[in-house]
Amino acid sequence: MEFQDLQIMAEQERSRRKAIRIHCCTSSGCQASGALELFHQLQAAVEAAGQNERVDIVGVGCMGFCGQGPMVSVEADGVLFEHVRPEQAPEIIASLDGGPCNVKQGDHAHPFFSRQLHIVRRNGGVIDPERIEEYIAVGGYQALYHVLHEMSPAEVIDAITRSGLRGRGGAGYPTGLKWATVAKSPGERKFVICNGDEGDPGAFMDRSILESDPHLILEGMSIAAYAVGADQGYLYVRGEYPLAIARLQKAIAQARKHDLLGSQIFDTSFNFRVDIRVGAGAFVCGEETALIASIEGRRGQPRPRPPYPAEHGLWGYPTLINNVETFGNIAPIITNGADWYAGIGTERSKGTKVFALTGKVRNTGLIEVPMGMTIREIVEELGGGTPDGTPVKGVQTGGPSGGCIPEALFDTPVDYESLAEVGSIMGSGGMVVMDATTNMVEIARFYMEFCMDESCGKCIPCRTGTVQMYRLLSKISAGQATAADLATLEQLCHLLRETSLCGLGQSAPNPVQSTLRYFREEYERLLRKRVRINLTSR
Amino acid sequence: MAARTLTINGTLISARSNETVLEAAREAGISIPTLCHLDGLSEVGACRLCLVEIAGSAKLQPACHTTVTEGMEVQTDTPRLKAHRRAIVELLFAERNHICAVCVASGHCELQQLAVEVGMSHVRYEYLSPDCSVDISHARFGIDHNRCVLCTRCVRACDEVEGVHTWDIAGRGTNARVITDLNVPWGEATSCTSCGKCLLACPTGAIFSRGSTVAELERDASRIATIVAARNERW
Amino acid sequence: MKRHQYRADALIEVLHKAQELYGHLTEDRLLEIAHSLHLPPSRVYGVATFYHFFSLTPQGEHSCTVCLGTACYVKGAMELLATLETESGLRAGSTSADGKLSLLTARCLGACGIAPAVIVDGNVAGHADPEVMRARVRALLDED
Amino acid sequence: MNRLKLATVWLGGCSGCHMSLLDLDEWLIDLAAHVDLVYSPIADQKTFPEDVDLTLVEGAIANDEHLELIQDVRERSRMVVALGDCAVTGNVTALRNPLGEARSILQQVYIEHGDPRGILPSTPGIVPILVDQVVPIHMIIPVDLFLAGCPPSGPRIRAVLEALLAGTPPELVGGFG
Repeated sequence: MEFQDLQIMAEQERSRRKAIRIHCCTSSGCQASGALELFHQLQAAVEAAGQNERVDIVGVGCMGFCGQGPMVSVEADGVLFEHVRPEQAPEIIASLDGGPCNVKQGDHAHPFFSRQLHIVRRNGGVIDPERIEEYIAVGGYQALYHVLHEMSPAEVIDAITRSGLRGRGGAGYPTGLKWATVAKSPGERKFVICNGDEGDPGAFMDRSILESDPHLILEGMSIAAYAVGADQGYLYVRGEYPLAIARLQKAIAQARKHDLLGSQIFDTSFNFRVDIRVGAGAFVCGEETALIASIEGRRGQPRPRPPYPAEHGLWGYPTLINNVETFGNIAPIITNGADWYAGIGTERSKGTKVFALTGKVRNTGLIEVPMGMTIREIVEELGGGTPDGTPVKGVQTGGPSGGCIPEALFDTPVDYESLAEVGSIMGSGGMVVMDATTNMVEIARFYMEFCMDESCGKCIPCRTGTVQMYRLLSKISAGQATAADLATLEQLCHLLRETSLCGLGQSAPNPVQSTLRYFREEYERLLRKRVRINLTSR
Repeated sequence: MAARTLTINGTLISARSNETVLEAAREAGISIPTLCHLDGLSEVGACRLCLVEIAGSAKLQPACHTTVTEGMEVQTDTPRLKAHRRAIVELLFAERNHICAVCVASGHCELQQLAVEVGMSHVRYEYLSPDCSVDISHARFGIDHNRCVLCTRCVRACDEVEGVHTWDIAGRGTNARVITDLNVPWGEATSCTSCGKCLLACPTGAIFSRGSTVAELERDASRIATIVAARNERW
Repeated sequence: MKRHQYRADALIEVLHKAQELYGHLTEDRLLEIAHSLHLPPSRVYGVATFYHFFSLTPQGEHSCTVCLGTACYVKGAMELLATLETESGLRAGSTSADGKLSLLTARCLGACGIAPAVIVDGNVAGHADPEVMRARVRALLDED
Repeated sequence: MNRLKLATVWLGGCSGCHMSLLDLDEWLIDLAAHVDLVYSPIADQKTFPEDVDLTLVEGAIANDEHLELIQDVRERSRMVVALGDCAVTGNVTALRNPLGEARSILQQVYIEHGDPRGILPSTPGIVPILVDQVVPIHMIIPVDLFLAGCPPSGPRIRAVLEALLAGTPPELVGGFG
């Protein structure tokens, strides 16, 4: 494949397009709301109306507004339909020629859409993720070509470094620095791993990206492999995401067929293979050493770092691990330049971040916003506040490793440092809104139960400390605990944070500590003076 | 082998460049509590008892898994570390049914000794009192899960020294437990060579030789290191 | 297994495949996998029980999985689960005695936009209503 | 010099700790010179008195009587010492905990394994009601000192008492079992 071939493919794809293109979201969220049936009905309606020559129905990736699914959009005039029922398909087709249409229409000018900035999700809801031609038609794989033919690995790393991109998996480690470490680590072989083990409950950014634009991730991984000198990649995807896995398999097969993966890519000496590894239900595998153990076919238990995977990773070789969203930023950075990317966001957090906005909020779904937007803007403007007008109480970011940010601090901008300052983390991007009716002790208990169940059991503080903390939270919640119990809980928070082997245990206290910090009275209200003991019930 | 100079608790000591902080400390006569570490076996860094403070590092580091560096300043016994160690030992005592009074290893038990070492006067946490089984299907040995601390020393001794990998861990979190072969009774585990290395490696009374009664079980865990050393030197 | 060239690191892939083919992992099958991949049986068992996806007991003919991710939790997934537990007489994670139905929970299906979500026999239902789900579960249990 | 008011309490335990105390033989006579034993299973006193200086508690909390008594002990003692492993950890008394809550234990003991099959003891006011889970005493009340051992040896008990009599903090070495 040559650059010209790419352009020819893109041109062919564009020229075979029909006058009207109707996008029907076929991502997991909308599929659950009946999108597949709708898709078929739309096709049938086009057929019935004799519009085959003029109208194309395209199954596309996620448009983001999952709560309003299934979503349908008409490309040319930008009309957006929400909550579309299959039987409404003929109405939509008729409306193309001015027919009456009572299908609920969405508003592109709504802040939910207008305040977003799409970099990683630019193709979501626009292209058919199951056809590589569509990705190529929007300029796909040109960044890879450019990198292989016009940039040295060092130049690629330099570009990523200058862009200011930081890891989107949670901790925000500078991506360029990570790549540079892997590149300079000596090793006969090197590996690139894409961490798609999106385990945070309440987060589905990675699922959506993988379902909507799998080639974007493959291209990002390929560029990374070239930069660090790897020839093999692994895409580790949660088993809970069958659609993402199926689309990735398809994407890999297509890329191989077009020699965009495999040997001598773009007629260079660069070889890169990608294999999928399907997770089997273990949150801890999001931790990079546990993920490596899992790819090696072992129990997903972390090991102490250092040595870091960048030096000693998969089968002992230098290994680059980035998450899905991080890889999603790579091709756009190469295409538009590091300076362009560095111009977006805040001083220390560059670019955009994808969030899954869920919970007690009117507009649930996936959003991509520039770093630095405030939580208030996200929750109130994009999210539209709570559905029934109940006051918002707080928002949990970062899932079980994150914290709860109270409404009073909603003017905090979303960037790595600011979120850490208020006791939470960026995390992978889950943002669960809680309203006044949400019981914060219960929320802390919910997350602790999660951590307890997901603890791998290797290190003592996490394995049994989470059990003790869960019991204490249950006791408090049931009104059976004393002030001494609360003190013990706080000591355990401290212990787990400082002594646990991996991030799971170290961050498990976050939800407890942040709710204690901002909603302490909810705990204290539940305390009793005297110890209570259960006697035999007769 | 190049030498490294470092300080542990303010005392200047020298160590070989590939040594761990734990090894360097022990050679200098400085004791750091350990549980999952056993000379001769690979390190897993799981018990977190040997965590030390290293100047310049915000995080505590496991001495067993941290290589010495030139000029390193290590603290092994600060109030913070002591408090953490005590809490970890208490968590272990609360996790399963460690009843010293009726244990074959009482008086010869590393966990019991650790409790003394870290100054555990009582356990502040709720005893979880799980219902654990005892397996005495093996002709010579038994395993009492009530006393297991999941240090995986038996797993590693069996895998790395005996080379048969009869033991492993099943399940996860606090439900994890050691198993033999496909979770069969130990006596039916055909891969077991009855070599007894797991018995030597076990820090508590979890793995015991049948026939020993309360406080009778004595064994020498350092024999694992002796076997490994002998093998390395011979070949 | 052949496809993975009997490589030890393919263990998880092989377990996935075996479970997909047979519904659950029996001890015989685990032993067979151990022999083929030249792995100690204890290691195979250890891996199979570490990951929650793998089941060593047969699953029901039908399955109903309630998502307990945060978004679903905030939107009443616990009440939903309680309703289904009462209706089916099953505790979450168990299968009815006649093998008809398994009532399960999931950590997060990533379908947070349509919370609360339930999967019935592989089909995701969003904005799940307790009464509707109760009727569906009843129908599955009563089916001949 | 004021004589110290000493009490010893026997909760859910085997009385071995008291035996160990009695093993101090002639030293007990020395002790008697300094203390008044105001309450003890080996003294004839029905209710726990007020204003006790030092109370040694043997045994874990296993029933409602223990629960009540330990509250009195705490309210009326300046210093409470958990004496022996049962008081400190639950120990053998707590061996029933893994078997389930109290009712299930009674069922197993009196009905399933009873020979001949008996009935569940239920004589309110006479037979104490079991707590569901046996707990060490510090789970109910604040404890000032923990003296582990099953039982703690006579000399260890003596060392602690001597230190306390002398008004110095006792050094607690050695441990459980």
